[in-house]
Amino acid sequence: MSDGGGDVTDGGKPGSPEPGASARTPGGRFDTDRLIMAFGGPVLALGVAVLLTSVVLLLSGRNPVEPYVLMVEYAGNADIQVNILNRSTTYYIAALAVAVGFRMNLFNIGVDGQYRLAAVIAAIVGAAIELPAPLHVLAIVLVAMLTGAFWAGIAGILKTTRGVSEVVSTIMLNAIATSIIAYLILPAQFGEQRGNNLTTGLIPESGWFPGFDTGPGGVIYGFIVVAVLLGVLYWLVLNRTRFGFDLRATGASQSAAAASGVDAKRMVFTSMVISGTVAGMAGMPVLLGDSHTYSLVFPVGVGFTGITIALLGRNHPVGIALGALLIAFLDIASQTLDFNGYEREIATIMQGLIVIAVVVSYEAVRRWGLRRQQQRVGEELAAQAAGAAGGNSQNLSKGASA
Amino acid sequence: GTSTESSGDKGAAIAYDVGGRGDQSFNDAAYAGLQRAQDEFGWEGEDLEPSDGESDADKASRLKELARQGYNPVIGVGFAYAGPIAEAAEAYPDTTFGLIDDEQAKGDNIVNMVFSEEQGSYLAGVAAAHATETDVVGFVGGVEVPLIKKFEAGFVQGVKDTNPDITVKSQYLTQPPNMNGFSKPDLGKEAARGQLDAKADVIYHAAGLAGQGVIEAVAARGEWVIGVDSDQYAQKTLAPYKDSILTSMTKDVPDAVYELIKSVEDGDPQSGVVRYNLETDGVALSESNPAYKEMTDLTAAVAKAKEDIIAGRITVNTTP
Amino acid sequence: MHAIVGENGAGKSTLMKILYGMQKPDEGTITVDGEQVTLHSPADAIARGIGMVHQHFMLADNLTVLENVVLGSESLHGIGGKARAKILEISEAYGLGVRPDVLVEDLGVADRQRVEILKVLYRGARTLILDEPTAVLVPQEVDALFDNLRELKAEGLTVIFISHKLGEVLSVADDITVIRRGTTVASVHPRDVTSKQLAELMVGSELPVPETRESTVTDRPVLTVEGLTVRIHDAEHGHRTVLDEIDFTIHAGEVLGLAGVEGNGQTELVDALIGLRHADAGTIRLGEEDITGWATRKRREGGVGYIPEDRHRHGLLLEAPLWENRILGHVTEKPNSNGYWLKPKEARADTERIVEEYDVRTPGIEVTAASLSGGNQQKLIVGREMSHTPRFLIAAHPTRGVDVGAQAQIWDQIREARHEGLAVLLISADLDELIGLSDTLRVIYRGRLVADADPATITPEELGTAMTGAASGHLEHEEGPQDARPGDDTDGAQNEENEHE
Amino acid sequence: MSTVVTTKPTPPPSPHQRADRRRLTLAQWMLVIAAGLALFSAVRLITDANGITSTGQVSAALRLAVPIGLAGLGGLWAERAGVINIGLEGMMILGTWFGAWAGVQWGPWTGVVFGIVGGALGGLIHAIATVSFGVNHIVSGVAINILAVGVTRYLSKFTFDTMEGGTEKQSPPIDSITSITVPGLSDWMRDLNNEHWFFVSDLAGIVGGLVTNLSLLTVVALLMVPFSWWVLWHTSFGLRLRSCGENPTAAESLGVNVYKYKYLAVMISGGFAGLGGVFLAEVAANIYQEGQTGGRGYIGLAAMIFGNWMPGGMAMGAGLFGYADSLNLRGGGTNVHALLLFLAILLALAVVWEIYRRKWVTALVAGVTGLGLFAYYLSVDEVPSQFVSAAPYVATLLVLALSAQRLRMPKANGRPYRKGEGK
Ligand SMILES: Nc1ncnc2c1ncn2[C@@H]1O[C@H](COP(=O)(O)OP(=O)(O)OP(=O)(O)O)[C@@H](O)[C@H]1O
Ligand SMILES: Nc1ncnc2c1ncn2[C@@H]1O[C@H](COP(=O)(O)OP(=O)(O)OP(=O)(O)O)[C@@H](O)[C@H]1O
Ligand SMILES: [Mg+2]
Ligand SMILES: [Mg+2]
Repeated sequence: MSDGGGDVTDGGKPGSPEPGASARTPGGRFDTDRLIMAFGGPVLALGVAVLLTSVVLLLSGRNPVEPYVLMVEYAGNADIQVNILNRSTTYYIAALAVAVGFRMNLFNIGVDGQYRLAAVIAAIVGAAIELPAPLHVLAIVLVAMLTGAFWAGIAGILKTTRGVSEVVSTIMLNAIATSIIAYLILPAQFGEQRGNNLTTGLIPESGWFPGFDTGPGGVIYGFIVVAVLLGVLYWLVLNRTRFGFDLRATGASQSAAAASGVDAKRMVFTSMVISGTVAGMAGMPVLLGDSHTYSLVFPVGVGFTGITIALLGRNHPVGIALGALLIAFLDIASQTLDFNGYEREIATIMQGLIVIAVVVSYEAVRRWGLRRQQQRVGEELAAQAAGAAGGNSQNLSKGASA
Repeated sequence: GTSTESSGDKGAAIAYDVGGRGDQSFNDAAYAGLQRAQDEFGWEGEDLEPSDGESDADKASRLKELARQGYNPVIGVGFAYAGPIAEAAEAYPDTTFGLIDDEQAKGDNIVNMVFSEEQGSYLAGVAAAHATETDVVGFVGGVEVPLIKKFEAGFVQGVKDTNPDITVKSQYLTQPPNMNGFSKPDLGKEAARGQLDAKADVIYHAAGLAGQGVIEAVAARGEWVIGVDSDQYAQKTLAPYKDSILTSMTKDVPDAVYELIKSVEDGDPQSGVVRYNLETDGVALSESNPAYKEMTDLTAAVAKAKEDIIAGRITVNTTP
Repeated sequence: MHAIVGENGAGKSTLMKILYGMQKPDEGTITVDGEQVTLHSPADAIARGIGMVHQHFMLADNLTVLENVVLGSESLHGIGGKARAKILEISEAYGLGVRPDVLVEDLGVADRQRVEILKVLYRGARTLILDEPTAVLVPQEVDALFDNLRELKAEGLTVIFISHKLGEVLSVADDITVIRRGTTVASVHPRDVTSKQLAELMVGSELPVPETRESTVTDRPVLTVEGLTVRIHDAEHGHRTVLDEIDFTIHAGEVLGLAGVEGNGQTELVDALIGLRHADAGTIRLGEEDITGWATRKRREGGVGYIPEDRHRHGLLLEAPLWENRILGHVTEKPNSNGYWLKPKEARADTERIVEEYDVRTPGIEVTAASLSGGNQQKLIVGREMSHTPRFLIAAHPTRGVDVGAQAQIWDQIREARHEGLAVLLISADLDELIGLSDTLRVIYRGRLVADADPATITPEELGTAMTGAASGHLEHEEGPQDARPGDDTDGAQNEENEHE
Repeated sequence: MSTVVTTKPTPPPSPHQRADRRRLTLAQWMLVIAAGLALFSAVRLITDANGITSTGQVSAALRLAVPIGLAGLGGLWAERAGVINIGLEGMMILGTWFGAWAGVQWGPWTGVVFGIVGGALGGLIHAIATVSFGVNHIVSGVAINILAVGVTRYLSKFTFDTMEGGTEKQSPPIDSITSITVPGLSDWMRDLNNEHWFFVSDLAGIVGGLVTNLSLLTVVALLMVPFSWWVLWHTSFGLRLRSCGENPTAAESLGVNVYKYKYLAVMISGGFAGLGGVFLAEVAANIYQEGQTGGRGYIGLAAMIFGNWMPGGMAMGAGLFGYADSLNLRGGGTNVHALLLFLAILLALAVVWEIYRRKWVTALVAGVTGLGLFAYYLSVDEVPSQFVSAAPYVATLLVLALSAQRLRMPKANGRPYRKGEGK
């Protein structure tokens, strides 16, 4: 649990702390060890993933380099960059939601369901009410947050009162959310049929979140600002508040946290609710910035991508941002592979390889760091002891001769 | 990129809906239309698949990219492209955009290719009502979305108009946005078995690939199944079961796509809503199964119903 | 019978693990029966007749005794009836009283110890390694164990055993090797050395004594516990009462020592006092306030300090830096935070102070707790708890696994605080420590306080008798040969529950 | 010898303690099941929803349960050795692809073998990552799930797409595996079932469903449940494997090669998931189909947790999912409506039980839920199809909420283990 919040996944738990990054060298100066700890993992991982993907390409008789070039070139287009940015905004919030859980060893697979349910209810409410501009947006976001919190809270309650594993209950709740949504958007309920699509009706313009128009590139969701603030808030709360300390402590060692005065059950419930609240906001960039309604074509599976990204970003807000950009880049830029006769599944394979490579290399670097630190502690102590040897030697010799 | 590049020499492009090529449903059908045009006009063309969980913006940029590269026309398969096509059509006014299964997006350079599936399904209902001996028939839909409900509505009306005493069992495999119902044959199989156990002896499916499970289950019991989208009697993968495929409700997407491309090639692009219904043979019942043609009562009734619909004596509902 | 002694971390366990093939030596040779061997894994060692009982139990809780015993040596007698017969036979022969079909989690420590020994015997070991087998046993059980070992020795087996209790070592060992910092510093015969000399060999300095001279006990009650009852309800075990009507009062400046065999309710008592377990009946008062319903945090804020029994589980975040560990448990208090916001700078500065004052051997406060040695970790915990000037301190095994130097320091800290009016509940398996440090002694047995004694006069043996349940009431020191009537049951409450429905 | 140990004449007297552990005997289990069935039957008679225990329903439930159960067994094997396997879904996908690929070319049984191998390959990757590299188990599982999707899609473009009758998303048809129907018995049971008598017809429906139109692969899959139980609990291999999930350091100290057993367990786990995949491709359908597994790996994991990491319990969990799925697919509206009543009655019983145990809050929650269900039961004639598809998940949540606290997972499950680093 370093102050910088740099987190790795160790063997046991997805959210446990990273010793190395926090290990400012005893004197407090930066050194190569620390640099290796911070950048070794990701760089090694990307390299390995790219290498392995190239091997796959070679094996199937394809050019092993061109796909990357194509993708990078494609991402040079302004509108593609805007798309990548917009999509990573959604991913980012979803991943933050997952990360909140991970930081205390809760595995919220239910982010997807929370996100979808929150988007539907927020869309229904948003279309039904009329408020002046900023308030309307605020109301919609609030509804989304509450819905997400409620849906995750069910899993939280089941875990704290009945001991139901959140992994199982959130899988179930995802499926149940699907049914509820299907019911809610029926024309007989709150839905509207538009052609072959079902929607929840259009939110009036007062409920739209203004974006940044880049001209030819298109509009960047204004919600990106909220996402950034959310990341800052996440960092502040986790690293600078007593609540965050409790949460991280619970993640690092449930038993130690309990003995330190953290009410573990309440913590589980609270963090589940927070995770759900954030998950509820994940649908807002698209809802408020683009679609202005929930329909059958609203993006799905965002919560699962969020899991991948939270893992890639090691639950750190900056790491998650990079992870979200990377995955969004692979998702969107892989489009160009189709244009050029490559299979775009290459990007999916690469995503899988990146995840594996990243965690393996993080783990390798983490172990290396831990060993290295112990060694240094040992060495420094030995050096100290040697320095003080004059005083001790008498005792020692006396002991030995007795 | 500017619209002046769209000279048409790169040919047509298709952007698929979820499922993409190989869905043996309308994505494949659209591709068939593209292929026909490729053969005729000699260009390569392009077809692109969506990625999982993408938003409208991603679809829009896919369409724009195609237009930017000079493809014309650019065709979006499925109602999911309604919003994106409206956006892309505005950005590239000289490119013609085709939109299958939706008439919401409007524009001078947008062609809405819509099908009256309910009319064809009505005929399927008439056929089923004549073919049944147990007075129980079934409908299996892939995912409970409005498009598929249109099939159900026409089918039920066709059956009831023919014989109100017949029971129609309706079953959907999954609820949106869980689109598994179009791709899990095992679900189709169990649903069909359930209806067969409930004495249904004719089952109409609108379940995409999952429909293969329906067909397999029905064929195993030697009852009748009615296929969908293309003439499933003629499909190679279904050859072992073809004797049980009474007929299929075909939706002539290939032709619609081809006609659009041709109009662009001919320099006189279509525009606005182009409706494919019984009158234009855009939807129809296939007749390739000899056993079907032998049922003269049935074929006569179907022909009569078709006439009545075309003449406007019968209006078919689009929702159940 | 060969004894190995050395201070904590001297390398005793490491050496034994090498002998048992669990770790590889960098250099040197091992010779078994005159033949030089290389041991790659425990399997090699077992094949050569070496068996080891580890310092920490190596048992799978959710497997039965039989499964634990046959594991890895299924080829000997299978895993069914034949194995069961063999186990019963060995158990009979050495009087181990092992029941093959119970789950290990249902056994008390002494029973587990016997299972461990049986595991080794089952494999036909000729050389037995026992790593601190007596740490968790009461004196009577220790005697019994040594009788067992003597019997094994009579049958020609070799026993290597490790112990910190020098009296034991001197009374049973035929040879003693002393190691320090990973090297042999002496090989001696028990008759040539006194326990004091041996200790000095081990540490290279004089032994500290945990004695409290003058009494500082006041008549101001700090902690009053009345009728405290805790029951455990779970699906696996049903209902059982683990603490039964506990009453005691600790006054300012008083150290109350609690003696008892592990598993007789000490853990539950500590949990109930710190608020990790809720009381089914009874009250706990801190000063004038009734804290029975308070949450752990509120109790800690109210002045309860806690040195946990298991520092890794309850005292530290192993992979967090020292300064964050300094915050742990006191996150709401100064200097760590002002109410809601943390103050890392102040926390860091205060950690530096603790490191300095409590002589935590570390190169800095940014290193993780895991990289400190156990003793230094413990010093950090003691420093942390003392920094908040508690009114009442729960000290569970405060010097367990800590070397003699650090031990003395910790004792000093406790004495000093006691002098200033701190009330301490001291729990320890080390009876010398208990007797030396306490002002009052109580004995817990099967969840009840069954006896009390005056630390000024009582001997460890007498205390041990009460711990087995064989004596109760006020224990008076008797001169002359002690009547060590062993109880008929030596495992505690874990094994037996007092039904209260 | 006068030692404490030996003066202890008999083992410690703790007769009550064992009695406190509620472990039902086989007979008691049978009784509980029979009572459940009787209640079920009563509900059927009250509501006239004969579908809920019809032969077809049960037989469909079985077919739908098998892939879930196989995935669940996969999870069980891995977790018993201490490795969490959330990559089951991916291993299942590999199973469908490899099974179909080989099945199309060399016949269904070769397909079965290849499917198992494909799943086991996924398991091998998981084992390398988690056991050798000590990577977090969940992360590795998630990565395998992504990877499996990418790899199978990619491979399909080079294989199925070029085959006659296949596309890039679908394989050509695979020859089917023989199905058996126990002659006589099957018909007899069906007739009995059609009588709609109390209890007897329900029992007949269940037995009939289990002997009708049974693919040989279903038989194999069913046998895997007792087989797993036997191997894990009655062989030394199983003992060693389980010891790695309970206390690997102890196992290591007795000469057990923990890495080896973990590797084997995770590969076997993948093999089972792969078999589940093959079942989907060859029995449930007769083609490989992209997206065919549809989250069944996760459901299998849920079934295993539901079953308390025991094969029998896991099979019950899988059965519950299969049954609820089959309800959903076979005109669920009326049947699920009937089951609302069943659930309400069960909850009423739970209320009584919790009151007896003085768990007032639980009783209250169960009571309110039960009343809610009952009110809903009365207010509608048929459950909307949207809610029918939620039935399996709601049922599972309810069952877990009523029983989860008894769950016990292997102690070292999910923990990293390094040789020689144990304390
Ligand atoms: N390979 C190694 N390199 C360096 N140090 C090591 C190595 N292996 C063990 N150590 C250290 O050597 C010391 C010896 O530990 P060991 O457990 O053997 O002590 P011990 O004498 O048994 O102490 P205790 O009385 O506490 O049981 C420990 O500090 C341990 O961390
Ligand atoms: N590979 C290594 N090389 C050098 N020093 C090491 C190495 N590994 C660990 N150390 C250091 O050696 C010390 C060993 O800590 P350990 O907990 O094993 O101590 P210990 O000897 O058991 O002491 P205690 O009796 O206080 O528990 C630590 O300070 C650790 O940082
Ligand atoms: Mg040791
Ligand atoms: Mg140590």
